[in-house]
Amino acid sequence: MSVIESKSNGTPKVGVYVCHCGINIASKVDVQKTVDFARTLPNVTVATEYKFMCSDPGQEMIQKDLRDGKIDRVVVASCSPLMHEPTFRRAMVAANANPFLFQMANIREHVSWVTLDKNAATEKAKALIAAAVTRIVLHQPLEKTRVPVNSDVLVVGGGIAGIHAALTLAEAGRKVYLVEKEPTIGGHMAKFDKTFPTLDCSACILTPKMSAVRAHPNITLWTYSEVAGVEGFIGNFKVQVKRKPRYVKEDLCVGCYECIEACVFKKGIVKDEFNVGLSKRKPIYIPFPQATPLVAVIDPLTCAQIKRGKCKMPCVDACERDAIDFNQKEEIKEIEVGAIILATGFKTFDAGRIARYGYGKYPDVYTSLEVERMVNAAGPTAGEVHIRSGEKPKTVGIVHCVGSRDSKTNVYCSRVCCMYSLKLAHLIKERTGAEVYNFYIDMRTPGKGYEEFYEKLLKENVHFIRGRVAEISDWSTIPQEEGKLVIRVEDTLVGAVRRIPVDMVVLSVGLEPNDDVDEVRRLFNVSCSHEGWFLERHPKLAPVSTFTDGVFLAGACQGPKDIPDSVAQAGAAAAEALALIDRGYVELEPNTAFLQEEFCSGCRTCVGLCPYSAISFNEEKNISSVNGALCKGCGTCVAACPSGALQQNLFTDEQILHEIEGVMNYV
Amino acid sequence: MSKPKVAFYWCASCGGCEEAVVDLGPDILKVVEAVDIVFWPVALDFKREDVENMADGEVAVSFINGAVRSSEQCEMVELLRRKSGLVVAFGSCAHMGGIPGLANLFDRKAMFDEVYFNVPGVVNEEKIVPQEEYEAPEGMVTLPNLWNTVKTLDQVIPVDYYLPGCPPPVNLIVEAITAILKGKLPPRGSVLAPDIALCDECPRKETKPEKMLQKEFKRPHEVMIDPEKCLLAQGLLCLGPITRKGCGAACTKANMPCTGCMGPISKVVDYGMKALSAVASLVDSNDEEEIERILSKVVDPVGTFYRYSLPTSLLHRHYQPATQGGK
Amino acid sequence: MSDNDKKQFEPRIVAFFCNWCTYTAADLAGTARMTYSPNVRVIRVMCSGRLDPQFILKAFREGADGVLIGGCHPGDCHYQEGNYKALRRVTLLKRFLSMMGIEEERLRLEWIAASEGDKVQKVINEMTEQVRKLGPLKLEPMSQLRGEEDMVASVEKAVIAEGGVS
Amino acid sequence: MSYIYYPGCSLKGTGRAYEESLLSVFKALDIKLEELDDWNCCGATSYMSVSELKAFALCARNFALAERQARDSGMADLVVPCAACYLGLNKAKRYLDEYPDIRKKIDEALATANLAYNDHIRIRHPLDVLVNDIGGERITERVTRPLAGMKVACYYGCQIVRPYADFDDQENPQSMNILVRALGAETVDWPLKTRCCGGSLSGTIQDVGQRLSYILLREAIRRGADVIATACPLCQFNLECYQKEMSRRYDKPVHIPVLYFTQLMGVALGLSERQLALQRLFVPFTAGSVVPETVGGQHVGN
Repeated sequence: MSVIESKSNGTPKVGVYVCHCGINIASKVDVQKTVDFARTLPNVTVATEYKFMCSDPGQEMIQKDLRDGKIDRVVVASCSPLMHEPTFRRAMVAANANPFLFQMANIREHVSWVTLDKNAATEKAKALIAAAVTRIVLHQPLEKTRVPVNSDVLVVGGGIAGIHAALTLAEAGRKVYLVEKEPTIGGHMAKFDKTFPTLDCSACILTPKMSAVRAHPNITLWTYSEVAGVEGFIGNFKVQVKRKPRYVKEDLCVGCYECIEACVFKKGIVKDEFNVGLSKRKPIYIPFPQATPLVAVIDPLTCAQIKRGKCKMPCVDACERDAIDFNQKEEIKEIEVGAIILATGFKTFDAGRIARYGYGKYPDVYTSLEVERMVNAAGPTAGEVHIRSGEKPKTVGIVHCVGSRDSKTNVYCSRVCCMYSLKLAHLIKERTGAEVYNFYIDMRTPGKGYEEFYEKLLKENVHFIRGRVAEISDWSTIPQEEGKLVIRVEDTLVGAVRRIPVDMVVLSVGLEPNDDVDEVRRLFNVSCSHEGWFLERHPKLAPVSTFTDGVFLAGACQGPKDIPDSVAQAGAAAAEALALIDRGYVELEPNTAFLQEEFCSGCRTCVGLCPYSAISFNEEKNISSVNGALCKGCGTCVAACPSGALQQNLFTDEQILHEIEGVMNYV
Repeated sequence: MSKPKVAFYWCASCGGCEEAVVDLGPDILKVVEAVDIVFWPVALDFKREDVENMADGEVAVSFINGAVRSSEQCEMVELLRRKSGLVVAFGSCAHMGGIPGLANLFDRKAMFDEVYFNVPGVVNEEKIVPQEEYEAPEGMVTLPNLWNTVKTLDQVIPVDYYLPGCPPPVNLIVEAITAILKGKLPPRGSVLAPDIALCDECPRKETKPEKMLQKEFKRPHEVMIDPEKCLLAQGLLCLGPITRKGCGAACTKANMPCTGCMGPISKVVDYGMKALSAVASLVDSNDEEEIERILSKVVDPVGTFYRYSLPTSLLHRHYQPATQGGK
Repeated sequence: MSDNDKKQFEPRIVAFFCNWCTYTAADLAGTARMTYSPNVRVIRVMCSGRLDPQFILKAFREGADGVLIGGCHPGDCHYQEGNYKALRRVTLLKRFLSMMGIEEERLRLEWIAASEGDKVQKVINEMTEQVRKLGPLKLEPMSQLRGEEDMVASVEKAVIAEGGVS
Repeated sequence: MSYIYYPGCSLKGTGRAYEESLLSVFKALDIKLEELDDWNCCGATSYMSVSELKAFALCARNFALAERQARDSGMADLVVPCAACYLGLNKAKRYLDEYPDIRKKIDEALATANLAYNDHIRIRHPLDVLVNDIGGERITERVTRPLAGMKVACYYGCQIVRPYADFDDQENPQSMNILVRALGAETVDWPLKTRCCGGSLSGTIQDVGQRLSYILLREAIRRGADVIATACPLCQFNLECYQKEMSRRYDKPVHIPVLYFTQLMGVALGLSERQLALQRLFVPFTAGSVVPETVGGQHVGN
């Protein structure tokens, strides 16, 4: 688009609408001044203000002026375009105007909310308005392109969130691919014995959902698998899934355990991941009795056959269905989906990082997850709580906020620790009758029935000491402390430092993002918070969407959550995905690159730069050519084009150059 | 009717542009037939007074080459502007400042110090530098004032047309003159050359690889240049992609990279910046140090990207806080 | 310059923020009410890779005392590699600027992720102070003739078809 | 390698043994230490609590001098052995870096003395230098009398790693342990390595102060330590000088040598008692008493 064209369609008539946003803007920006200023700008035919431009009456003002022909292009000075640009563009369409003859000046997020001095704010607002006005003069009517949406969905992660999302979508008749990197689905929830505050058995409510997943005709379940590559965009993702070999044919194995019995190793030789190292497993194993799929898996790192290639392979003989297959290879599955739901969950904080709590140094210092397994009837100790010596502990200390609410580790509150600590306190007392001490900073029990549960624990005579534990050591100062673990803590209610000797310490570890969060994030092109939690598009209005359209979030991968919240969010994510699919199409921003062929010399500078291979060389015309469908509109090629022959819709050289003049020249 | 009057003048230039006129060869006779040359210091004995005595607009067209960097040049071009119907900026220097424009990397004092004191071999015990006025026994002698900043012709007077090139290619000169004689002129302000980059007419274009990315930039003296292959693809900083065609790819045909004398095409605002952007974009690395290393082979960004056009850069000249009110 | 003038001088800085990371971070800074100096005016581009060095010089020419470019962290670009392209250009541009006598500190490239509202605040405050220290950048006018119209709309100069009129 | 050395007042007084052993050891390891010309008080001790700004100014002057002395435009590594100086200078640096308003005042103050601080300072503790720049292996190579069989309790005190230091873990520092093990000695597991030694209380409210020191000594002995290694003049003083008195005051008697870690190093590097100022100790320690010369001799032999 050149000036000649842009100016040919008569002198533009620009309408400027400044929003008060209640007092959000008006309290810092002198709205009236900005309006008077806007009137003085070239091509401005209407300049006015309103309390809430995004409200119906606000939009109506714009639409009326458009219909009355007072204006043919619109500048709204209000919040961030990322917030309301779609709103106003829709309003323009409703008034039969082209939605791209619109520009927003961000005078809230970028001005009123971040500026102390009122004059400075007003001046800055003026500058941004001037920029928008000078640029919009060069705007051209544009059309959005529509592309159809593939109706299948990929769910990544088979914890409770992934399971719930998958089932919801499957029930709605959508085809779902559920990908889990462990040999079984179930996630953390499968490890728990009871769930707070109702104390109903975790397995009893989870396992039915797990088998439902297995059984559902619309769900393709790929465990022991990872997403290896993602291409494409909303509605049309191409995904590669890497299926690791489990050396057991999934369709043949019935989970009869015969092979495991038969294994040359008569007892476990490696730390059992599912029991977080409290027990050992064999190279061939089934994570736990309710594993889904109930299929054995062989761990290549420890299996004698795979490692050394020499083993009598009794497992093979033991299997009547010939399910064991040492020749299995890793395979890559290619699938196409319209939407993706990330439910990759969390990891627990590594207690070893806080040396003064002595985890890994003192054998009787446990993490909460280890104790979760211990109290689990199906766990390594069959529900018995005892310390390494084999005795039942007489005194137990539960240390809250380990790795949470601490600037040295994680500043945030992990949200679940208070409640699960209460749960563990109850279970330990129930199983051992021990004196149980909770060391807490604040007791955080917001949630249905949570505070009541806390009350209940108080009545059970569990001790609560308010104060962050300073250290745990075997350093004894008095005979009573000999041979015990001594917890040093300032009891902030008593106002004194106390030393409490215990037999067993439970560290209530917080929740952290998974280690591979960076790879995952890059794979799906979503952003993360500082801590590494996936970033939602808007903390309030788009809590399950990401900045990459078509990719949604569910569960703790977005931030610490308990089971109810994870399930709720999973439902929301599923609904968002359905809304997208049922619309059937997506509209793409037209901010793509285009070539003014008469100015292209065919130098090929651009061709190598496009990350989406949207630019190719047209051999017979002997110049470049842009494939608008592939172009995502980054504008890198435009910046590089030595002839200025390549331009970007909504971001042409001239539009930006004008914007620069506008932002500098009038204020 | 009488033949249209034509004037030639040179400002800060090397004389190459005058040569270019002579290069018209036999055609020059046609020109002389068609027009009446009323002023041409390098070739004919007319004086300033002769021009001053003409009526305003009497000269049909003035071809002015060279950049403007002295009070005298300024007076002369203003005079010619007044007397001429059309003014054509002739050649890179008038068009974009040209090689003299690189003086904008320095200021006058620095140049005087260099020329009159520092250059090895200069003998100047008395520390004499040119004075604008000098009381000689014969009376007051004056010299024009040398500007601190070199300007393009259109930074001093309005220019109607531009004939690009160092010097302008003969065919373009002929086309321009014929166009003027026939009165078939494009809109004012036009550059009288095709509005597309050199690659379009470069014989090496066909040899360009699919992707032009480079791991190393080379300088002509460092390599045996392949006479067929695209020079940029060989890692040589050829500015063909950024530069207006019309020269018939004279340099690249002679196995030399284009240095940009024809200037940018009309879609480009700042030649050097576009050149810089295009070249940097070709760097085939995402590693900060490697990028540094590869680009360090662009030894002289200013001289490379603004060889003929520094005064037209948006920066115009080397920044001088002191003289420019900045702190 | 004297300390006194420093206090007088309010630098004007033009910022080019990429839509996905830095612009979003700036919004976040707003939502979190992190106040910072009002000297920076943000122009939104889809990707720092769109940054044409012409824009940066243009900003200086229009009176900016500094130019700030914000993009996604390396490896995080919404368009995979746009920020690296920006890095390549800025690297060369900085060398060019210093040859032209313009302090490198007047051009700053920062990687700011969508979540780093605090970094927006920090960087903007830092740069404002830095540029304040450097003082105003007053480029010598090109000339009254070569006005803006010519500069931007040199485009308007039409073209004679190849082969010219003959 | 070359560093600028900031002694501070203690190392010229009560902590003289620290300076003497430090210099000998660094010399033996061919690490160049160049004392800061015209250094002044670090501002720590009471000044910091009376007027922080003035204390910062004092530190800043030292920084400016160090940068000047470092000549080469690069960073000046300022080696600060005294724990209190180390903390004080680190704190000042942190405040100058992070608080423009303070920085402005300090810059002005420096300017009046024609000095300037350009952020080209790194505050280094000898432990930091020895472990991170030299490294355990290279030190082991220089050992002529390995401290085989010696059990050492490494005591860091409160000021070195907290709160500003970044060269070691703040809760459970390791650098001195690494160093001591490099000398061939064992380190005892001793959870009190950063616990308070009583500080200046030992001189004011003796019962409180000495009790704190006593707790440390008792536990060290209980865990089988032959000697306590320290890196702070005040800690060394507190732990060593009152042992007789404590033995009278509290239930169990205590008697254990308290050395600067540099003295211990010197012993292993085969330096003489004088070079290491061992004669200045109140609780006597002779290398021989713990490490038979012969062991070293043989070691050197084979």
